[in-house]
Amino acid sequence: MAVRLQREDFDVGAETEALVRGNPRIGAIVSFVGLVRDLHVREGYHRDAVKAMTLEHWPGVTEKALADIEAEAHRRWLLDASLIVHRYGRLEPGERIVLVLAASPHRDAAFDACRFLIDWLKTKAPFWKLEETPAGDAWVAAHAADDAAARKWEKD
Amino acid sequence: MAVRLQREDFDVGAETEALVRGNPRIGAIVSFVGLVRDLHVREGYHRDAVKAMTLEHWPGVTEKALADIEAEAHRRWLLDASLIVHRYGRLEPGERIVLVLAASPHRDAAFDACRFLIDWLKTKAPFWKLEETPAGDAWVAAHAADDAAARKWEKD
Amino acid sequence: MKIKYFAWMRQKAGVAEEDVTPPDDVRTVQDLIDWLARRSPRHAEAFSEAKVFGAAIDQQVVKLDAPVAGAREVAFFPPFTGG
Amino acid sequence: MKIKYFAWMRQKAGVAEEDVTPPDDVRTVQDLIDWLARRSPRHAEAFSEAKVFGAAIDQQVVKLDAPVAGAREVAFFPPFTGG
Repeated sequence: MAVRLQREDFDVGAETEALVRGNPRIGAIVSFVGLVRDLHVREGYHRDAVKAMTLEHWPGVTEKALADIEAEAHRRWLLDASLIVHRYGRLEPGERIVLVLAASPHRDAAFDACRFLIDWLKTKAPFWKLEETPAGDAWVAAHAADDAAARKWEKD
Repeated sequence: MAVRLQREDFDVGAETEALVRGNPRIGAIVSFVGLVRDLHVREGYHRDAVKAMTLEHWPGVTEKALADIEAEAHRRWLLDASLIVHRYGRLEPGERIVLVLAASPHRDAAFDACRFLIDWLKTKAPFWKLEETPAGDAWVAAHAADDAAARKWEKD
Repeated sequence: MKIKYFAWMRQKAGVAEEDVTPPDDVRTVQDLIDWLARRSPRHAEAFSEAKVFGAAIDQQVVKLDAPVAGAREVAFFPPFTGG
Repeated sequence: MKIKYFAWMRQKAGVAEEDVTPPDDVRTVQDLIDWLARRSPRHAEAFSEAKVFGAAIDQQVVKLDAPVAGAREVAFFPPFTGG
């Protein structure tokens, strides 16, 4: 159970290996890797080529938000291990942005927890994306789809 | 889009990297890794320590079944890339058994396709597991939960 | 006609594959099972847990009432447990 | 009281953080917004898209009718877009 906020890239294989080492109870690991795309579809039709993106965060507060989200996943599912690594700073298309790992004895918990973690992270952790496009810099707007994805995990 | 059946281990990081290299459309990669557990809970209460497991397959037919399952995922979701690697032979607790990767512009398709692939693989590809336990060798029985998981993807 | 057995069916039958020539009154997979089960006590044991195995004709999974006419290969196997 | 601005609110306001001493009649976050918006044209612009930003008092997200009494830090930011 760990969260890391860093400028540097991460190693998906090494992180996956480290997560489960020494725990033979684990039968399933689900991972999500988010990457910078070279195209941003705005409002469903307008397409911008993306040269790079800069991720801004709120030092201290973002880490705490990630840790809270991870703790909530452990309250909801029986996880043996989890990891969130999120980068900040300037990233180019094809670069990795975020890694979410969830490990459990069985795959259902690992899948649900991994998806919950990325859904909540997108709407509940303070990050902001500035994209460099041919038309100039543009702040990425929040997606209604992300809000909907996060809401499906709200408890009644 | 590829399936591989092999005795050797696989490298999660390298496979993930190779899958998306040169495709900056991809924004999301979801992976599932299945591992040999040191404990097998049978019928909900009886627990066997597992020393090792041997995976039997049907040469030629298993590969084709995996390729069919992967093709079905591509019919259902807009995926940019996918990979199934499944091992056979004798494996010990902690060893990797299977890797499923699904990549797409957005995370919903990648999550759904990855979960579909592992759910269908478990019930529709010819593999059989023989476990070595303190009480002797025992063939793993099919799980009702796996059948239910596979059925939820059946189309009406 | 080639018969293949997998996993515990192979272990119980004591053979991975065998060539057989069933008589003309063996019309369906179920007829073939009944006929094969009479070949030896081990065969009988392999087919005794009647509901927990499947069959394939020429590598296509079929139901037990499927006709076997023209089949080159019939395979018998327990439910799949991969992944 | 320290005020922080993030992302486009920081760019529009032209400042990342500033120390202010609002008068006593600034009771809620909304009062504070109205008061800050009068500091400069850039501040007015930062707060002009009234519905698409959030606020936090001492690092806890709050609604705009939350009281600011006792707050050491109030932050303003657009919706989060991480991941």
